[in-house]
Amino acid sequence: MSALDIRNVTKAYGPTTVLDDISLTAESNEFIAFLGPSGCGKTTLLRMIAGLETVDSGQIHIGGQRIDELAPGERGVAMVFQHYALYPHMTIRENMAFGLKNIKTSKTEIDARIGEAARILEIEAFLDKKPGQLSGGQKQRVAIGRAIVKKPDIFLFDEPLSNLDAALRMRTRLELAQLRRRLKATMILVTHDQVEAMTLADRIVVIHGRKIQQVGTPMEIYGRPANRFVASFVGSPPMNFLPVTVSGAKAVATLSDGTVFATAITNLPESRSWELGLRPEHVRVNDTGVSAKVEFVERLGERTLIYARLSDGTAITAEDVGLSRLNMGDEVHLSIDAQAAHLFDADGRGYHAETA
Amino acid sequence: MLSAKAKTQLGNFLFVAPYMFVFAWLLVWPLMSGMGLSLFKADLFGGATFVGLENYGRLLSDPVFLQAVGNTFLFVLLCVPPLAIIPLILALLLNRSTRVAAFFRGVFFSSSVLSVTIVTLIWRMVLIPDGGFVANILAVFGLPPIPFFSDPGIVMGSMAIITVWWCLGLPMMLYLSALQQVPQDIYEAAALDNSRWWTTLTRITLPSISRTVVLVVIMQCVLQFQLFGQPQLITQGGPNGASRPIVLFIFEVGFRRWDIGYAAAASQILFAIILLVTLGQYLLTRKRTGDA
Amino acid sequence: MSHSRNQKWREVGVLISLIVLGLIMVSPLIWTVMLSLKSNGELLRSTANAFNPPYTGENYAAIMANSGVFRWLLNSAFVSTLQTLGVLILSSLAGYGFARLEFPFRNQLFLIVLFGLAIPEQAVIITRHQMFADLHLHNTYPGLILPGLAAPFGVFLMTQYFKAIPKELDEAAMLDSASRFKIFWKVLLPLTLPAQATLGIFTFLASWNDYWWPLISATRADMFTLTVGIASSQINFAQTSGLGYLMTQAVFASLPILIVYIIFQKYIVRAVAGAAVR
Amino acid sequence: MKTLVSLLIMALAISACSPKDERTHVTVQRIFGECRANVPRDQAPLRNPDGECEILTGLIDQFERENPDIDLTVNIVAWPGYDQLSAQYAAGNPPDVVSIHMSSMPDYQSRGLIVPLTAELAQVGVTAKAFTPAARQGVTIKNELYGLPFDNWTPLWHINTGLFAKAGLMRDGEPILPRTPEDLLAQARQFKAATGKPYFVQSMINERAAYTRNLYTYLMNQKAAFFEDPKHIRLNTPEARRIVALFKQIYDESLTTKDQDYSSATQGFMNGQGGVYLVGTWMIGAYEAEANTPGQPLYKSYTVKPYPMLFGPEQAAYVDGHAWVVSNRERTPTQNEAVRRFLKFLYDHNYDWSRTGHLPTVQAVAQSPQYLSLPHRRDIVALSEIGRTLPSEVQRQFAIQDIIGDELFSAIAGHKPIEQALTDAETRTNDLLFHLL
Repeated sequence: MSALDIRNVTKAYGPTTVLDDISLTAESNEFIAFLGPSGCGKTTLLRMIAGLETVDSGQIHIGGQRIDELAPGERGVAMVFQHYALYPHMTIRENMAFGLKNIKTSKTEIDARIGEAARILEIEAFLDKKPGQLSGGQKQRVAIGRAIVKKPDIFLFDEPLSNLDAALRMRTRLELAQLRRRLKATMILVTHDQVEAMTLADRIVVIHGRKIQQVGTPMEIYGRPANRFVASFVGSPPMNFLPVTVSGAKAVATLSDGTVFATAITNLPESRSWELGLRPEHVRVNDTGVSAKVEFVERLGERTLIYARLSDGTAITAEDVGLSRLNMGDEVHLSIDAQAAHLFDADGRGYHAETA
Repeated sequence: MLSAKAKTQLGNFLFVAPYMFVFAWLLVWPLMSGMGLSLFKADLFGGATFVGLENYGRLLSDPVFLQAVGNTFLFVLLCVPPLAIIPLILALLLNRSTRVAAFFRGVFFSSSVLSVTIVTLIWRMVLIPDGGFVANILAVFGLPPIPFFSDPGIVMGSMAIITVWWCLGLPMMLYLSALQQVPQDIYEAAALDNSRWWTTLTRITLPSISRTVVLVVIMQCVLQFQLFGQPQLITQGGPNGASRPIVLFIFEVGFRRWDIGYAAAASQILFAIILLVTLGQYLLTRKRTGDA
Repeated sequence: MSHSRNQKWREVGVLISLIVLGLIMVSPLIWTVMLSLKSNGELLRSTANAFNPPYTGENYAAIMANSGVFRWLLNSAFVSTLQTLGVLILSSLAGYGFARLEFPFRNQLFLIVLFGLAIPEQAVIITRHQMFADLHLHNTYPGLILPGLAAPFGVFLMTQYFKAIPKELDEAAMLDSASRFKIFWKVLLPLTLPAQATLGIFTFLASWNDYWWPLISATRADMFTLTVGIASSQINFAQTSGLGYLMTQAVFASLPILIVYIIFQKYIVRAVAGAAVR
Repeated sequence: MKTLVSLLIMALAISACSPKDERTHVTVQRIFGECRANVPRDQAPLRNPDGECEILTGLIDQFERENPDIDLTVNIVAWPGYDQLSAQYAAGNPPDVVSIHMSSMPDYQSRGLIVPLTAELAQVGVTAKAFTPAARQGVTIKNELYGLPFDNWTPLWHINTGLFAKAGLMRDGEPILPRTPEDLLAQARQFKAATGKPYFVQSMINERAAYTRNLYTYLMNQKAAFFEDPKHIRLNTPEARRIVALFKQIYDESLTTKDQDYSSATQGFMNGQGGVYLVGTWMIGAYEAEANTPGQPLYKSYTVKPYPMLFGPEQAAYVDGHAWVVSNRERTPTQNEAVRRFLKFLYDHNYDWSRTGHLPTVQAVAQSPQYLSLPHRRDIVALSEIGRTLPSEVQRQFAIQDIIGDELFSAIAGHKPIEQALTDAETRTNDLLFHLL
């Protein structure tokens, strides 16, 4: 029995369909991340699980029970909101107790749960303060605490880190990961930040254009993107796409300038056109290889990113060592790791080399 | 049996239902029956005959009514600009958190707590040319008294002065609250750019509170079109009708002449004017500010 | 250096202009108070000596001797308080409904309420008077209290204010198993306190100062409100000696509300300033 | 907050329920103000004993004392009280007995809102013949008495005889009054030259009634029939133009005060700011008191006269008056009996009321030595014989007075030509009367 089972869910706002026939399951204790660009419907999906949006058609089950017709409070879920949504006029303690009081939990039980959550999150010191007196990070912990005390079957996080500054975000991310190990509950995280998704999730659900694009472990998503969208969305800097012609069973790709690569990809179907997908780490500056002109150099310390243009005008991003001496305008040669290349057909579908 | 959704919506409606009931019962229904009444020749003490649009025809050829319409527009023109500008100046002067500012905020708001009967009582004594406060002051400088209430060319101005004095508290408060919303860093940026206070005012402060300015203007228009108590209690609309606004006309026709069908017709015209003017302003400002 | 000197001069200028404007603002009020403390006989001859003694309390004694005045004070307080409570309750409920809940014709209904802002009181007063006569509501407290409850301004203000509260709070409360009413009552309503204060103050002021409706609805002396009652005791033509007494009436009728205002001034100003937009 | 509300509710509950009693309840509504402070119950007034409010308060106290079986609920309303009265009639809950002006009676009578009283008054021995001609005319509509006349009042010339003497306008202790418009102007100029003060004190600001009353009186002086029938007025006539031209001339030459409203004119005359104040009977008491107070500007310098006739020899005067009317509403026989007793009581005390300066309405009082020995009454008592109200079928006399006053001020102050103003007044009045229901 899966912890969460979403079956053929569709949602439209008036004439605009935002989610079309979505199905998804999550196992108990699994950490799932909904990843996608803003406006892709990932938040809507989360809110449908929470009961904050209605389901037009399809069903949602939690722990085997159908919940899409239940009130939000009856679904056994807890949510951490993007802007925390703490009740400003209540103390932190009252904030955390509010939901429990509403379902008539006993006073001693409430105190016990709040005490425990406060200890875990190290917020005991300001239980009697009001949210307005707290910093952003502290509010974040309280928001999580308010979810924890409810002992939900599923935790829902709506972009919980987007309001924090970079340093705090990193720390909170770590804490979230630790918390996750401690709580042993199913968690769903909505994010547009791939790092967050990659570092926290067991599985990532990439959503775009009303549909789930791919469901997989972080490494599957990165290494074997199901389609051109996933390939381009995940990974930073994004994957290079080069128009190629393809021939042979073990596909041989040819660039417009005639350079030929032998990939490790087999069993390709027919397609009108092909694109070669190359992550920048697989395009390296070298003495030989495809020649290109450097347009911009981004020095990151441990490595250097080279934004260059091939002779036919195609933009390409390559990697060089941290101490690269290249400058704008330099002519370089790029060596390409064809074994790591991906191919995408005219419909954007991805084909990858069999991995060992 | 209602569906769950219908039940929820019915429950939702219950929140607005009490007000909607009172609104429909005490405002819409009287307005509607007033519209109906305007088609009758009707007496305050019963008896009505249907006359169609005759009352409206009568109004459009009634010089007293037309004069009242003119007076009302004149009053709004005299009164709304100062009520938009003076409170703004006060708010700009008082937009600081010192004790002095708090004291003066209280001073300028104090007139707003008085009722119209008292405001008129006070101002009649202030402006009356014989022994009034202003006349006493003018006398000190050897100046003749000003006929505030007896010169048809001045009387509406006098009404406007009284009204501005009485009503400037609320707009001032609205402006103050708007000014407090303007982020301080904009001012700091402007100061760094060596912006002069005038530039700061016109390029930064005013644009930041433009929505409040619009709100104040529309609110004051709606309010001041309903001018009634001041002339009713001071001049009874004189001299020669120069201070009779539409509402006073309605009141006289309805309660003094008991011609309530005719009064109802005039009420509808006033309602239409207020509606058109406010809607017009709203649309105009919306277009200009690009639906901010 | 020259910059800070400029600053200082500007401060002085602001202060001086405030004092001048403030004097213009309050001088009619002060003058009225002074006149109310003058004997009628003296005012008969001249009003020019309002700022010089002697002063007397005889006009206040005369008002206090009026048997009806405390009854009227009580009536005004009762009517204004209940009307204010009524407006706060109705406007808050409706404001929450319009801002947050879904039901058929919601936007159309709200638009109609907005149109209501343009309905002049005098346009409905006659038909409403007839309606209340049929219902035998004249000379009753409901008859005095009810009309004020229909004013759309409160609904408009509260709707705007509820809309400004982040919707996440409602949603958090929903997930906390709170009912619609509980969300309204426990979560959102406490956050609208500044708006409640503003609306409350303005409703109370308007109700306390209302003249025309009480004049034609409460026509029995024991149902008069303070404004109507005091106006009724105005001694007319034969009495030339009434100026000080008139001014005393003005002061007396505004005194309760001025006292309330002075006590709560700080809070009122803050509430009003905090409410309009947030 | 909660406790405050409950306290209020309790307080109201306590004050609302009074012990049950067997008395007959009658509601009386009146104007004239509230002056309980001056008139402690069942005592003589502490001051201003001849004031309207003081006399009436004392009379009603006396009635209740003498009639312990009747409980009068007295409603005091602001002058003139018609907004409230109309509202009460519209609400179907009017007072039983109410004081109104004779000039307003046709309005209420035409709607059947007040009841005829001929038979009722006859039951307590009061007949129309008992009243003065002016009073009788004022309350009679279609040969029925519709009210108990309480007084007649009319504008008079209140004269500062001290200033008149200074201007050489006194002869044998009596003021010299003009007989023609030219006389008036000449004397006024003489007065101004001698005293430096305007001849007339007039309420000019926010004033309508005074102009209209002047016009009515001098139209009557010229025997002009300006109401040919109750629905039509004729104002753009040579007679009317003559009158307005005169007052305009006075205004143009500053022979009158110009900047005063009613209360400042009233004060101004008291302070000796002019020779003649054109105002009603109700001021006699107050000015007479000044005339008897040493050190006051009017000390021994006050007299009052009917309007001198400028356009013909025959004395005429426009009058109005206060009357008590009885509302057409359900009453028990005992209540009707109580109403009759109250009216009879007021009739019996007509002399007391005439101390205010108003003309008595009871013939016997007008002829009584007691009345005639009051100051100045011999000079004005004739007006209760010859004074005339407007024809008793003319409705909306208050509104008409406002319209005419409005236009007359425009003409006098020069905002409009005289002809134009009179035509406008005529048109507006006839339009008003035409649209009566």
